[in-house]
Amino acid sequence: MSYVGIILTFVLVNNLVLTYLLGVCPVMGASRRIGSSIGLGLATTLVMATGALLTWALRTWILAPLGLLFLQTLVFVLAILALGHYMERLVEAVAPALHRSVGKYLPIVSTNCVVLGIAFVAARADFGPIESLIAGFSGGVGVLGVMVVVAAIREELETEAVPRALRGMPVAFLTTGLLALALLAFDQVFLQNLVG
Amino acid sequence: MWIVTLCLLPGAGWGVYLYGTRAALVLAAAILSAVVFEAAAARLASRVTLRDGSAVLCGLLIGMSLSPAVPLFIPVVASAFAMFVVKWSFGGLGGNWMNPALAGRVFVAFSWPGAMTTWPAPRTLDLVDGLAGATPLSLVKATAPERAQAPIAVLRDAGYPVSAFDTEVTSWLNVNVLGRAGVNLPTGYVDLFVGNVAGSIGEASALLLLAGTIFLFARRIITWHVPAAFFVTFAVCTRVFGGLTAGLGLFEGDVLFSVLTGGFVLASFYMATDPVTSPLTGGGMLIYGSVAGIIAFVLRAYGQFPESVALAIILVNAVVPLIDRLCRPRRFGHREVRHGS
Amino acid sequence: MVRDLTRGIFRENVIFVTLIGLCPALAVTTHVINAIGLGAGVLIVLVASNVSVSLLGRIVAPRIQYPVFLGVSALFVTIVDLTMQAHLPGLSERLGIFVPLIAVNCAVLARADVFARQVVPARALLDGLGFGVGFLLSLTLIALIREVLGSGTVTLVAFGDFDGVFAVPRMSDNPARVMVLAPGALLTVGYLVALFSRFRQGPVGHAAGAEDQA
Amino acid sequence: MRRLTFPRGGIVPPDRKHQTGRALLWNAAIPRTSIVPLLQHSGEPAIACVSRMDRVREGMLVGRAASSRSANVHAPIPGVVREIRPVVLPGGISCDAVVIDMDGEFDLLGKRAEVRDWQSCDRRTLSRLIAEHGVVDMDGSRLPMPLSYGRMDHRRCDTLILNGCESEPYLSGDHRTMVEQVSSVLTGLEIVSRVTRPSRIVIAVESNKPDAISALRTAVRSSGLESHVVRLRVRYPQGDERQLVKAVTGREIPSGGVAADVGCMTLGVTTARAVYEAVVLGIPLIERVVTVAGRAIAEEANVKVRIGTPVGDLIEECGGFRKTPMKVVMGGPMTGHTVTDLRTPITKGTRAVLALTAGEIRGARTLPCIQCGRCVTSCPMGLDPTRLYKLIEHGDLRRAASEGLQDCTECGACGYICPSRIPLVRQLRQAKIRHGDGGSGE
Repeated sequence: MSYVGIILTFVLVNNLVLTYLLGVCPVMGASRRIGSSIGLGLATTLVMATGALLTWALRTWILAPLGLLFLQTLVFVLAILALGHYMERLVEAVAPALHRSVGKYLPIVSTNCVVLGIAFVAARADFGPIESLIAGFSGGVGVLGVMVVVAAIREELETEAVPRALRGMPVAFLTTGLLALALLAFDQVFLQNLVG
Repeated sequence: MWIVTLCLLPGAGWGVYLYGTRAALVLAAAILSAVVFEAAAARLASRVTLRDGSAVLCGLLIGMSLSPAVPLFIPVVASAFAMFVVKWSFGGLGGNWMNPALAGRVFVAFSWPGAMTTWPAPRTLDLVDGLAGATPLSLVKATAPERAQAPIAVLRDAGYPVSAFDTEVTSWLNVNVLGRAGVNLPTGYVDLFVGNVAGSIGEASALLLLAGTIFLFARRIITWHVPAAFFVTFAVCTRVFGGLTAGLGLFEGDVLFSVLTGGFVLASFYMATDPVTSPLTGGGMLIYGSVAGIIAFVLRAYGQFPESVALAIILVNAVVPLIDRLCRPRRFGHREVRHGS
Repeated sequence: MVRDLTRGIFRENVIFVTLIGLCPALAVTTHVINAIGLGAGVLIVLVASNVSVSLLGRIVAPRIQYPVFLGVSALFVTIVDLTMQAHLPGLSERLGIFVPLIAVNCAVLARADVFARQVVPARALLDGLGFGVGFLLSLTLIALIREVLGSGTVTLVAFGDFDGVFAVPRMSDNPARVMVLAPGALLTVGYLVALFSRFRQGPVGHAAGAEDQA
Repeated sequence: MRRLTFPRGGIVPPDRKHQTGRALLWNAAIPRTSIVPLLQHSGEPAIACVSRMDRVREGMLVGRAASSRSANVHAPIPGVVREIRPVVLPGGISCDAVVIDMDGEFDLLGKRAEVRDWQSCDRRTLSRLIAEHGVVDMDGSRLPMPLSYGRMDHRRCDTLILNGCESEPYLSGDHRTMVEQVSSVLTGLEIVSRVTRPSRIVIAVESNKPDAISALRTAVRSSGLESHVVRLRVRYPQGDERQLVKAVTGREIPSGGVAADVGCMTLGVTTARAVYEAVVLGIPLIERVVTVAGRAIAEEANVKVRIGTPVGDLIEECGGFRKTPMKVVMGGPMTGHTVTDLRTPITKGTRAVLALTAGEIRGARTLPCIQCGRCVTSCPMGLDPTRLYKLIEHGDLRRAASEGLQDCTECGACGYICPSRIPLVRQLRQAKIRHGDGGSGE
């Protein structure tokens, strides 16, 4: 698949949140305010891109040569946890301002299924290093986009006469659901027609 | 809302003329069920809302955007989805962020793609039988790009009939109006414009739909921003890139064909302009219309579904809160726009 | 002790009440059998990790507890995953990446972190069982709704000549396909959450804090 | 030439001024009873300096200014103080009022007033005279005059604007005053300019009052006052200080600030005339021009009326009701307040009394907001009224305040334009008061 194809796949066609239904929890949890959703989304993107690259490296250079691919899950989980942890420290040391807005979310997202999910997806598709990086990054952008859009809608909904039982989480699900409905427009056929 | 409904009636009436009682049945099912579901939902929310006319309008729009051949449960499900899920789950009129009629239509389109793309033959103006089984747009989309033909030529080759009315009007136009500008219009467009073609119940006649909009503009129910932006970006994209998918070069797209088919007029004037789901300010509306135009083009050119305009609009509906935020007017006496809190 | 067992099934149901561990609940519930398969997987991992965490809780220094718990759950997930691949290759294929993803399922981690590490193994076991069963039942409910509406069928285990698919009369003629697609999942869960909160008469969405851990 | 106006928002409602805008001003009969509130402006009430059964003369001081935020109040009619009782004024402000029953002789009415040679007075004297005669800003801020221009003291006033916009529908009192009493208005303007010493004087009139414009131009030329008359495009709310300053000078009064912050001062037409009477003729502020209009009024007119006249008496004066009014409004249709008690007195700030029929009031049935955005487009302050309204309904005043609640000038454009007839202004006005800063954020 071409790089453009990968980007389109993970931002639109197979948006991790709206198609694979990964990372629904952070979308629901963080999407009350646009500000926090941007921070969390950027942190997710960062961890996803570097995490996909890191897991590719672990797979190709360590697990495969040693014949330990069956330990993939365990290794990936711990590697990404560590990645999030050390990346937060790095950000805190290098750019404290960035830490307040984005960095503090890094450890939280590092155990998120969307981050691990993209690593597995990339592993199953046998992506190379650049492809993994791009997949991770565009997957993160897709998640970020959904978070921000849902947050903006939810902020408006706060003042609407949403039925009592549906207030809060249920209406967030419905919002995301309708968004997923609209995004069905971008399907595999579309991808094939556009990038072959 | 009642006025919008009124403005749509000529177009809907034309659909009933083309397809007979079957079309009337679909329209009735859609409107009736929309009203019933609205009443039920409003009762649950203990509000009375039927008088604002939004339920009737929503039902009418759903009915108009369906093929007359659909089984009758489809308009009912579409109305139910529109009313309960899209509208009342978000607090009723004004609370919904997605256009209920379009969302209802999209829901059934993805659920029953087969039934939604079955087209009966219309009874055309001079009783030439239309071609059953395809709308002009779906016919053109089905042809392979290697044929490298303009859409109207594809229609001719497929044996899509041209009415005598079209032939006469086109030749009159060519002699008296367009000929002086050195343009020669091929036959076929006039049929598309007046609605001598197959299609969903309400999309056939661009002429009648446009006539209705005069009243909408006169009463200031809609403003020019959304339709204009929608049209301009869609037309420009079509002109520049539209030829590519048909195997033609850049700048060889057929704008006229594109805007006269696929429910473009219905969607851009009556659906995209829905005040609830479009931005608040003129600037916002321009952004909204432009983005919708681009997405509509991309989906029409590369997507699976020829009726891309509906999808484009509900996609852009989702970013309207962001557009509103972006286009918030500068507050008087403040130096800069303050983005939220 | 009994409350340890029952709590997870209804009152603190992970899916509908605390709203964690949602992703698999949404993604795999296109067929009832998938839901049961994943639900069983989670049940096993949850019980195993709860017991282990309860045992380890006292030994491991608090500072590294979280990574250790994560490792433990990933270990059990690996075992479940490999077993499934060996004995139920069809199901394993359909569940795809969602089996390994149990490792970071917030439900598993949350129980370990919030409950299991502070109590004796027996209570941790019951708790794991309760929450696992609650998870399994919730997934099955979601899948039942979605499959009936979206495919008009109920898919269970295949044995012998029977392919395990029951067709629901009338529904299977014109099922609403969207319900088995992603939007259907989100809408179904949305309304079920509302329904649950209505029955419980409690506030919805207090799980915000927990979700940030997600 | 492009007519000046303010840059964004605003509406052009039908003006309904034709009837009263052409008719001559006339004097209302003196009321038998006058109810004189001690607070007729924004600020603090005056302290009563008469007591029950005291005999007062016309123009005698009955309430003494308590502070610089307060203004003197005079007896509009001669007579006996019947009582001092609390009254509720339109807008819900309550204060004490001196009730005077007419009796005795008129000292001012019909007598030839002695003309003071104001040209020889210095600033301080002029300022003192204005304050003593109880002049308040009768059009805009409603603050006592000295305070109104006192803000200029430490800053350089470079532009003094005579506000002849009168952009609100129905109102035409300023219009008639400018036409019929142009020289007193200009003299009043000149006196104020003597006090504030601006570097230029602008007379701003909307272009729908050509007769006023030509009268002013002629008078300016003959009086030699250094000023020029500009025509503004007809647009509401141009008479609002913020919009007027923006239209004339292009400067924007900062949020929470006043005209003085950008070196401007605006002066209403009625106020200018009151300044003239106070300084030149020595007559305290005891009467003003009020537009009496609305379809329910038998004879629409502009009337010079004594302060303290009950609204009911004034309506009787104009032939009473022709039809049953749906509501009676004191002030303009956009910014005024509905009154239920016809004994409510005219005060220094009452620009109009409107008796509106059902046909003149837009339907009361409120529909759900359909997010059409017209209120956003019409708001001259760049606010999002529908969002503020919803935040207030939702109980989130803090958020509403952060989105500009206190910047609202209550001009009423949003409520006027709303197709769902949502009572936006009423809600915002109440929320502003509840939010604590009180009033219009001045």
